[in-house]
Amino acid sequence: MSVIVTATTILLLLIGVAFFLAGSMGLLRFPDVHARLHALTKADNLGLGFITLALLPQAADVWIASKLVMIWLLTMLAAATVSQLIARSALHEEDVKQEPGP
Amino acid sequence: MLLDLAAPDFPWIALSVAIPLFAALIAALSSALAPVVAMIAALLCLGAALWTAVLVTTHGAQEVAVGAWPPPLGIVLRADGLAVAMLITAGLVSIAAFAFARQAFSARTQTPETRSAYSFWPLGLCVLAGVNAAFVSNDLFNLYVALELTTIAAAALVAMSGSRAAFEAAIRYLMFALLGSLFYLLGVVLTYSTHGVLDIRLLAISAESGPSTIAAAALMSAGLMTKMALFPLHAWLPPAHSAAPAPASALLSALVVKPPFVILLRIWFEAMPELVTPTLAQAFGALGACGVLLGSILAMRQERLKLVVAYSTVAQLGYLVLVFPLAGGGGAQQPWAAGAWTGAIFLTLSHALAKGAMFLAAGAFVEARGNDRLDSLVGLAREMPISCFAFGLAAVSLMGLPPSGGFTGKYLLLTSSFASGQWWWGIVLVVGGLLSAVYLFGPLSLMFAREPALAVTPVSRARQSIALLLGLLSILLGLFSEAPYRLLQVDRPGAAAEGFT
Amino acid sequence: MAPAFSALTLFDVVLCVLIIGVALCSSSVRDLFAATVLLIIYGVFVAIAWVRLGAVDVALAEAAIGAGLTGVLLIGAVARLKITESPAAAVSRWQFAAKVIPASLGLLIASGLAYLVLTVEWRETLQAPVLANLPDTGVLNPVTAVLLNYRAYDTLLETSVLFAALIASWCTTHDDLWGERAGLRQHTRRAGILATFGRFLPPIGLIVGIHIFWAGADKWGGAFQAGTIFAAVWILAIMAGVIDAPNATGRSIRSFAVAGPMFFTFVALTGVLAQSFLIIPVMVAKPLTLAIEACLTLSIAATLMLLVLGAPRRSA
Amino acid sequence: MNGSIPFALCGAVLVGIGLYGVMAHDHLLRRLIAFNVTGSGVFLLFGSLSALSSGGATGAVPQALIITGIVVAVASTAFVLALVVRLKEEDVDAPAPGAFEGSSEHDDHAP
Repeated sequence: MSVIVTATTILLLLIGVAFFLAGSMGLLRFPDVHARLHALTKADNLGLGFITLALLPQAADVWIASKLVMIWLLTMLAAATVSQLIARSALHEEDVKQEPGP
Repeated sequence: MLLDLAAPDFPWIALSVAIPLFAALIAALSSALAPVVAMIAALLCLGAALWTAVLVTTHGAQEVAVGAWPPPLGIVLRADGLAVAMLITAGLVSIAAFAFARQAFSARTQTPETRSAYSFWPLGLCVLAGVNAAFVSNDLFNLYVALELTTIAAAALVAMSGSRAAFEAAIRYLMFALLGSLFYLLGVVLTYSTHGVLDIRLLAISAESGPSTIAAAALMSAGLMTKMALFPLHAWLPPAHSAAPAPASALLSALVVKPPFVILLRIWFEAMPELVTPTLAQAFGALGACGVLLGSILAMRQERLKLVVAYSTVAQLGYLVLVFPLAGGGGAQQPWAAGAWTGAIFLTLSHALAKGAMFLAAGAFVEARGNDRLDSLVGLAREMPISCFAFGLAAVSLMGLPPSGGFTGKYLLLTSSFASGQWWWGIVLVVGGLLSAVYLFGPLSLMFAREPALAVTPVSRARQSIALLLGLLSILLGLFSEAPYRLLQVDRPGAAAEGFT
Repeated sequence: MAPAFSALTLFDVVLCVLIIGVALCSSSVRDLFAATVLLIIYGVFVAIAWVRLGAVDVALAEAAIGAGLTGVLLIGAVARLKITESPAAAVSRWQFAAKVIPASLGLLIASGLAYLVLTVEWRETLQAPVLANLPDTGVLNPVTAVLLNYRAYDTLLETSVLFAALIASWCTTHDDLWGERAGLRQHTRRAGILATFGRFLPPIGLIVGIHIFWAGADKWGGAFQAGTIFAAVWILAIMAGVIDAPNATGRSIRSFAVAGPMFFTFVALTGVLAQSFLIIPVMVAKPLTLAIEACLTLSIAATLMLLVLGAPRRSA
Repeated sequence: MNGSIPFALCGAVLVGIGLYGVMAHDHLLRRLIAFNVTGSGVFLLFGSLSALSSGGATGAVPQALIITGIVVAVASTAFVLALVVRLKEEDVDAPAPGAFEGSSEHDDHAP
């Protein structure tokens, strides 16, 4: 039983880490802010989701498990808001840059 | 439960920290009450300190275990002769500074409330609380927090005038002070990790001198030397102390640079006397001598009075560390070593009083003439005799002329330097005295010149006499040196009499 | 005991290398904004190191204050200075010395400390008395016991340092702006994403903060960590336009900032009734400690919020 | 090997890096960043030495002292930043070349 649980955890962790890795690669390689944001938020939310899932079977009780889920939800909310703000400020900056020329 | 104020174990020394702290908080709430509250707090501090002096001379050193937890778990506040003498000085100088500041920083005369009238009082009271906390605390980490409280409030006082130069001086001061704090903190960390205690007295018992103890002592000393502006780490002091408004300058130059020196004394003479080698003591002395000479020479070349006075602080602080070679040598200088230790503290006290007087007098000159350029002091003695006389009295003490407190201090140091065969430190003392006569004679001769004074905005006699009182006190310290001398002997560390071994 | 070299040790070593690497990058990268962001990442890594050292209270403090708050303060300053690049260093003949002397001093101190770490026998003797006297303190978290009982005097002075820093930073206000609202005026669209976030998050933040405050007595957390979270919520609500920024002349904001240290000092002064100072009587230890912590949390939150907003300034 | 030795060594290295930065950088914000790195290096050293000697977790007293230290450090940082921002605003009002680099005219680290 515990072997299966541990194996599940490890598998889910690996998937989560893979998403993080992909997101980080995107952050480094993609050309502009919007593409980078796209890579980052998608991959991070999924990555963190998988890691949360992986940790759920390890949680001692339902209380801790629900706290883990709460953390995931909060992070998603914050990430969504922040990426919105970053995108908007990037758009604004592009506007400013275009006016006086390169 | 009745308060037994007369009981010898009543925690008076804790009050000398708690009262100004509480007053600072009230002053931050209501700027209308602030000047009164500050004055009451400073008077209470002086009263508590004087009463503690009585207790200390009759019953010996006073201790308060905060929260009734004895060390090493808790923090002990301790009043020996040195601490009480510093508390009294802090009380006197802050009363004078607050009295002088009432006019410039009173919320009553300025409606609506202004930035400086609001912030001066909480910051000044935080400085008083911080230095008092540093004088009485016996715990190395607690001293760190007390020093930080003092530093932040002091740096804000430097920036108070709101000029560009003031902000630059404050940033510069903070950069040095924060670096000093890091070194000191690192030393405290090594001390705790080596000995498992932070209490200075317990440390003296448990300290065996391993490499980590030596490193800790070196780091703490480096940090404290930065904070007391000892050569070559003095560059921050003159711009900072001269940029502040006069009452703040008085607090800064008279009080804020003193706790690091007192802690330095406690670390080397009380906690780790066995660490000092003759070479190290001489090296401390050499830094002090460089500070005396460089500070004096730079003071001569200044054209603004407040800068002259500020550079003189660099020079005067240099004398203090001569205590290490003079009191801390081997057995040969034994009978004289205690005199050197007491002499250095006499210099500390008289410098505080004299420098407070000088900066307040300089403040009066600035108000009268609108600037502090030396050439605008011409003939001022006829218009402002009180301030000029105050400046003169303070100068007498700084030069170390009899019968001032500065003379008593220098005399004790000189005696021990020649008696112990270390004549070179005696030469430094004499040359330093001559140089201070030169750089103080400049402004004094201008003030007392026979030429007519330039246009003067009148400054009230009462406010001018504040500086005069401080100047008089620095002279009286020498005339009646018997009682303070006896006070300083209470619980004097053994190393101060027997030398470092 | 654990085996000599376990996977956890590997993790620790990798973590340490990462910490040092990020610190080096933060110190050497040219872009000032990048340096600031790297400092925040550094703070998060250091917080993980604290968890590994079994110091969860410090980890919380480091994450909330060391990484979060310091980072926000620095980013705010970088934004206000509107500079990202370090100015090109002036060429001087001292330039070489100005790098070599600090480098050799840094190297000397780092290697000296490393030598001491490996050779000296270190001592920690206070843990036993801390635990032995814990029942008298009314709390179960030994760190809280040290902060609010054994060494409460340190904490009293520390809150005074925060208070002094607040007045000090108010002291940098332009004279003609004294009495204006703190910081820059916020321009937020009422239905914008930030406003929504600012409405949604504060209740959650308050719950988390109260939890950390309450848990601090018995497990991990305490006034400083909780105060930081409340400050963050407060700032967010101001940024989102939910509430107005306070002004330094306001009576209520001054009372908030002063309440904690004032109550603490008052409690300390009542100790003179027992011929001592800052006594927390055993009978009322728990409620009194909680009351002090509650007031401190409020004041810490207000002070940190005001420090982040900074002095009032003209809109550009 | 004790588990906290890497952290102690890490703290020592951080102190070195930070002190270099505090003394070598011209820009005040960079110095402040370096100041914070040094501070946390000192704390990390402190905590790991305590953990090292007790053979387990960091003791309660060092933890409390470190938390105090962190708060003091952030208070100082906030104040210096307020001063730096204000000084920059003075420059905007009346620009002075090179005035912003805290130590350009005064050589305050190489005596």
